[in-house]
Amino acid sequence: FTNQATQINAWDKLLIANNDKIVALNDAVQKVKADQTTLEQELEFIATQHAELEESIAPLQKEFMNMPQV
Amino acid sequence: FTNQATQINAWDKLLIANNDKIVALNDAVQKVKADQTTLEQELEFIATQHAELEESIAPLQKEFMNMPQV
Amino acid sequence: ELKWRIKCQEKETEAHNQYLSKVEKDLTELKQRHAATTARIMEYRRKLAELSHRILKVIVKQESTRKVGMALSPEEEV
Repeated sequence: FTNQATQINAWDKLLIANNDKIVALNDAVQKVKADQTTLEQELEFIATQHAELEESIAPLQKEFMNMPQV
Repeated sequence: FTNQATQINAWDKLLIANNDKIVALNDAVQKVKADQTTLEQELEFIATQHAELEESIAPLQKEFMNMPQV
Repeated sequence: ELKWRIKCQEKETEAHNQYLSKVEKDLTELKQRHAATTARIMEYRRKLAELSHRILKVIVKQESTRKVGMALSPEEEV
């Protein structure tokens, strides 16, 4: 009987330890998810910037490339 | 009684398996974190390049604005 | 009493197991998002290289035509 009680106490300890680790894991996963979302938003911003760059380059290219060569 | 022992044994295995899984998932999360850091650096590199490109476009745009319109 | 504790422990373990499966799924999804992000970054780097190349051509052209239409400088007149 004592043996069984000892066993149950050991399981309890392991469960509590696992529980703590799972809480930490959960925090880490939430953080990683949030960071990934930030990365994706930054990518969206880059896409907008690219479109703007392209828009400002196109007329310059058109104008300067048509200039008479020396 | 044997039946109960078998059940407890199975559950004990699950408990141990969970513990292993937590360790493995923790490693996986760390890996994702490291990968995110790499991506973050990539994005910074792109941002620097953007700034440089913008700087080289600025004088051209100025000149373009001052050009006599045909 | 012991039986009751074992029951609780079993339930707790089962809950852990379910949560861990959810984390596994989350991680799979994160890896997919990560792969997509990597692909987009590669695309943007290519795009930037292309834009840089285009603007460089404009700069070269502009430099070579800078003096067109300007009065000759004294040095050039001599």
